[in-house]
Amino acid sequence: MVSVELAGLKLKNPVMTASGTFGYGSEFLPYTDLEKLGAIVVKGLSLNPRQGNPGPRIVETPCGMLNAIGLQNVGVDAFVKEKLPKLKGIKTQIIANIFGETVEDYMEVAKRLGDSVSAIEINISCPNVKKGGIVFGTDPNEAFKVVSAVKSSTTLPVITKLSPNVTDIKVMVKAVEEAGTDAISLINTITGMAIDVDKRRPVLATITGGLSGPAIKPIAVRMVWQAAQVAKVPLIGIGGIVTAKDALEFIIAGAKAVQVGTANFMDPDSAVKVAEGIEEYVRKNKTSVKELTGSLRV
Amino acid sequence: MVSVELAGLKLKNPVMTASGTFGYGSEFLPYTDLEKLGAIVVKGLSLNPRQGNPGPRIVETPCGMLNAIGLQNVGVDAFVKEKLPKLKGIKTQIIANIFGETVEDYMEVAKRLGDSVSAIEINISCPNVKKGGIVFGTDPNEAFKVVSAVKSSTTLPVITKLSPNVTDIKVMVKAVEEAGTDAISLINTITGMAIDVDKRRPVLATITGGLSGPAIKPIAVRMVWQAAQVAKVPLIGIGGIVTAKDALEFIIAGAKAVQVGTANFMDPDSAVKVAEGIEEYVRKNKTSVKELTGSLRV
Amino acid sequence: MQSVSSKILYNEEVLPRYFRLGLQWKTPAIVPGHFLMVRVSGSLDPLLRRPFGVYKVLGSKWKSVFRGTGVELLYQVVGRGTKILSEKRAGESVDILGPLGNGFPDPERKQNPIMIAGGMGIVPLRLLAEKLKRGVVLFGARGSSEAGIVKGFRGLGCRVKVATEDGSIGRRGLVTGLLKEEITPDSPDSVVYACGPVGMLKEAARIAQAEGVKCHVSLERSMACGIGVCLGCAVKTRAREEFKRYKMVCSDGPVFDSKEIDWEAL
Amino acid sequence: MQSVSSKILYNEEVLPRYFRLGLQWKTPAIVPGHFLMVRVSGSLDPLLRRPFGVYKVLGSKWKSVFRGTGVELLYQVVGRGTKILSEKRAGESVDILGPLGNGFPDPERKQNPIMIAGGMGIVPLRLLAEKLKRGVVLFGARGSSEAGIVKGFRGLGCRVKVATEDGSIGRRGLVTGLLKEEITPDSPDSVVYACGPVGMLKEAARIAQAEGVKCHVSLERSMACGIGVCLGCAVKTRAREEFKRYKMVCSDGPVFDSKEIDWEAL
Ligand SMILES: Cc1cc2nc3c(=O)[nH]c(=O)nc-3n(C[C@H](O)[C@H](O)[C@H](O)COP(=O)(O)OP(=O)(O)OC[C@H]3O[C@@H](n4cnc5c(N)ncnc54)[C@H](O)[C@@H]3O)c2cc1C
Ligand SMILES: Cc1cc2nc3c(=O)[nH]c(=O)nc-3n(C[C@H](O)[C@H](O)[C@H](O)COP(=O)(O)OP(=O)(O)OC[C@H]3O[C@@H](n4cnc5c(N)ncnc54)[C@H](O)[C@@H]3O)c2cc1C
Ligand SMILES: Cc1cc2nc3c(=O)[nH]c(=O)nc-3n(C[C@H](O)[C@H](O)[C@H](O)COP(=O)(O)O)c2cc1C
Ligand SMILES: Cc1cc2nc3c(=O)[nH]c(=O)nc-3n(C[C@H](O)[C@H](O)[C@H](O)COP(=O)(O)O)c2cc1C
Ligand code: FES
Ligand code: FES
Repeated sequence: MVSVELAGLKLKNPVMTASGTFGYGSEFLPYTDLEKLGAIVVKGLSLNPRQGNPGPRIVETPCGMLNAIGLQNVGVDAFVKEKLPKLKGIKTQIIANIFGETVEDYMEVAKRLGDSVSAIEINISCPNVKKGGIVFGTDPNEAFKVVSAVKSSTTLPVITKLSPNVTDIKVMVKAVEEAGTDAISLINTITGMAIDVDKRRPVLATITGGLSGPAIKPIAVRMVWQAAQVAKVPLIGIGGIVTAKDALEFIIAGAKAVQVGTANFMDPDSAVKVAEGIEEYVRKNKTSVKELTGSLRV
Repeated sequence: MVSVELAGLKLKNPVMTASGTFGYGSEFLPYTDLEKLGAIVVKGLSLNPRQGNPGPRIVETPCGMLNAIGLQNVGVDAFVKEKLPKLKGIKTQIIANIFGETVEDYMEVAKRLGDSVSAIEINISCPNVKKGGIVFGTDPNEAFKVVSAVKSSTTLPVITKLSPNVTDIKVMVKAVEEAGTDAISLINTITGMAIDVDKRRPVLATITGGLSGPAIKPIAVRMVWQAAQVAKVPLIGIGGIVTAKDALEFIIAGAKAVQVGTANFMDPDSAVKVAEGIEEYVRKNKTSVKELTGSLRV
Repeated sequence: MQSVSSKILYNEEVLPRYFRLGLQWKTPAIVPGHFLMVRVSGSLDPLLRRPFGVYKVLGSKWKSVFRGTGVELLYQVVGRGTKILSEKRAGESVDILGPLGNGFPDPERKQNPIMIAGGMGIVPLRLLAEKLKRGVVLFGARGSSEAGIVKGFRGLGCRVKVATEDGSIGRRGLVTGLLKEEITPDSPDSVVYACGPVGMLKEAARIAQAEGVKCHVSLERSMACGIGVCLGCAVKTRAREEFKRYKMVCSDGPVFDSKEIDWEAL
Repeated sequence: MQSVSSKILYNEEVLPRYFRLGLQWKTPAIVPGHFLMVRVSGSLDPLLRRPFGVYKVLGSKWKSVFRGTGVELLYQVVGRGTKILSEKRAGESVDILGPLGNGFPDPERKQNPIMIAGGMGIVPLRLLAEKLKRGVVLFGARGSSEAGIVKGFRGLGCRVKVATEDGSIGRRGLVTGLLKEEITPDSPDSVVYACGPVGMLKEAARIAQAEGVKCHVSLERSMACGIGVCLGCAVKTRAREEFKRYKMVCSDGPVFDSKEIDWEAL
């Protein structure tokens, strides 16, 4: 039994694709079987289209990569009109990842999505322009505001995606739960930096970027486990998942579902392979994802 | 020119070994030439000897490792009496890394060191037992107290080693500077976790451990760069350094010196190779470590 | 079009640090300019695939597309990934994903194709020359040994001219000098195909545009996915609408009309 | 004693997933029980070296130490590191650090050495048998194919007895059953050398201690440094002073007196 129910969503298996690593979903049609996925989380959407950052936007690091895409996207309206129809008829859940620079931005994006998708994932790792650029996701009060606002703007299930760049993830978990989030996904990328020694310049045009990939897995598993100690809503584990075993670490630590991110770049069929591997494990061990969730014996 | 002066210490080159990865120094005599190092930072010392944690204490992770040694050490007195004499006559600086569970512990260890070493590095990544286990290094007020106390207990230069498990490293930099630290080293390990999927148990006996190695380099470089934006005292960069190029990233980001940690396990001659590589780079590029420090063009 | 494990037929050092890599692969339709994303090892480090152009399609002649039993890549060892690749031996396998990207558009019937390459930029242009069987290949090499790469090109049915920086073979100087001579106001209607270092592409584009000649450039950017989803390989274009300004080298390119590119930003 | 790059002489699969790896190396003095830390690749992943015992010293006879022109390791492919190692071929190189640790102490002149091994635990005991040229080797194998490992041992001058779990060859059951028969109250003064899975070591230690016979066990723990500085390979002992309780398998061991170990904690 690999199907899970999460915040009212029925997923055929616990494996989703992570936002920003799977485009708008349809790009993967030639490469993998989308129907074998629990859900697809699409690229972060903003109110207006965004051009993103200048290049270089990515750099490889030991067992990981830094990215500074700058949240380039077509905007919520174009997504609903042009991108979403391409997934029509495909039997999996579609989750929209949204972000903004003000609380109002977030609300408006949520409204415009209407019920075109199955759920909304709020990316709170964005600088709050009104608050002088402090990131929504590192201040529990600001996080509370965003999540409450989005909740009041949609009837869809709301997942809040936490930033790992905090001293105590449990404080953030409590804040967004109080704001009414239906589920929590974690972690987003960790802020990092790479320097081109010969040029004495940052490799990325934006100086710092977000670290993802296997390198961050131990940190992500730790944060999911810490979150699980206090969370009442379901958790979705993210960070460096490449294999089914990686995913199972998160599930055993307390996640009801997982997202596969950077691994999609290593192999566009990664997420499906993770889903198949979990199914095999569950079958062999005569267990279920439900039973495995939070089964860590400490 | 690779020699640097740091907090009153003259180092023949900017390369030190990181605490806990180089024993008490003498263990490396058969493997490397200690006199080619800028300084040796020895295993963390406490007031009384400590037995450390049960095993397993280490586990490999993608491009990194987790450790939960539990700060096993012979205690400050045995260090001064038995370990330090083994390094007698070796021409390099010896720095003692110290820790405690109370402010008083830290003070007493510093006192007992007297002037037996060249400098003291304070590890503030330890739980404060009097403060209910909250880690000294994640609370600027507690960090301030420890550093002030150590400063008042020694005439040696004091380096404060920061924990990366915080939302804003700049706050910590300011706090320990205010407390009078002569230099700042960063980063210590990042809290992480690994799970044995088949046993459904944490791999480490202590559940979580500290992540080190190349995996964390982008995070460490970012933190050194952020610290450099506000720091007035010299910085020592640590985290995932394996090659001279890695070390130069930290130096260009703003570090006056670096420490090589986990790489000592990959090759006991690593730190010397890093030092030699920096020397070669400096010679080829007709520059100096001083000139390179903080030379990042953003 | 999934990621496939492909057997290495040969992996030979043809010049110091230059390797020909033959891969067994029942290829889908390939056109010149297509590239592959190659996973150089099963390890998590290096993590990402590496992009390489298709140099030859094995067991295939041009017939509206190439469709063969394998491909040959030509690559230079420049860093960790290519180093690891160079240590692979015949019989081992590597994972490949492709063919990816958009190839070079055809010249018009009466147009004279001028193919200009610097260094490894020769890779997609060799396949283009094999397809077009006419025109001229201008190759900028560092020295006579690198220039040797184009020795076999004459059999492809095109002219070949070489420039080397040290003048050890062919014309002394930059390959763009040769381009200037090929596109003169009284030469026949031309179209330029260019691949190589940014400086060369910029200059080739400038020369072509100054003469009112169309120029197709194949660009390189660091890539993570190769299929247009990570948005990592962005290149700035002159698109009027701001949010359409960044195009992806992997999926919108790697071949672009030189006029489209914002050369200042490159 | 620095880390050295050592050429692979051979790397053969002698049984499914079991490899003999010959390394060219002008060895320092080696005694049975010593191990090496091997870096299986130049990549950062896997990051750490892997520990392996010395199975044979090539080009050397026992003469108070072994000192040869190479070593042979015998290893089983169990995970990523050993997988990568198994793909190396003759002529390639690996980095090795060693010899490390403390070997087995000598038996007294009149003592009968009983060497008991399970699985890969046979590695250090083969070298010990070659040195002692007497006594008995008891080998617990999973089946007849694994049992084949000790075929050549008789030439070493010791007796060899095998137990397999499935009884396909030798005694059916656990190898510790054989140990019980060898140490009887009326058998000559014995000393036990044991290496293998924890369960086996525990039982061997129990049997030996019950008969008042000394038992030397060689332990395995995950290692990072191999030289006693990371304090990662700790094993709990019965040391009276609390802060001396954890000893390092790499530098205090890997060979310990069985009485020293806190078997409950293992
Ligand atoms: C569409 C395309 C086609 C290419 N075709 C060829 C070819 O046919 N032959 C050939 O030799 N090279 C080709 N390259 C360049 C080749 O991809 C790089 O040389 C290679 O990725 C370097 O990898 P590395 O690990 O050895 O170097 P490293 O410097 O260690 O790589 C570090 C990172 O930088 C990236 N990188 C480094 N140089 C380049 C570059 N020039 N372009 C893009 N990314 C780079 C790598 O992919 C990697 O992510 C092509 C590049 C692109 C984008
Ligand atoms: C002193 C000593 C001598 C050894 N001698 C031999 C030998 O002669 N032949 C042989 O086949 N094996 C021997 N081993 C075990 C061998 O080191 C492991 O099988 C090997 O490290 C597994 O690596 P891996 O990457 O394939 O496995 P993985 O499971 O992928 O390794 C993951 C991590 O666990 C560690 N690890 C896994 N299993 C063991 C183990 N049993 N002991 C210690 N660490 C382990 C690895 O070193 C690595 O850090 C010895 C171990 C020790 C401590
Ligand atoms: C290129 C790239 C783009 C990303 N874009 C987004 C995004 O738009 N919104 C978001 O919430 N997370 C984004 N992320 C973060 C991932 O969804 C994920 O949280 C993170 O990469 C960690 O998972 P991984 O290690 O499996 O990649 C992006 C990550 C990468 C690598
Ligand atoms: C096994 C181990 C033990 C360590 N012990 C200490 C210690 O006693 N005191 C301390 O301040 N840091 C300790 N550290 C942290 C290192 O000094 C260093 O800050 C960290 O490992 C990051 O550097 P690296 O990636 O180069 O290893 C230890 C690290 C490791 C891996
Ligand atoms: S490489 Fe990912 S979008 Fe081009
Ligand atoms: S492996 Fe480091 S102390 Fe034993």
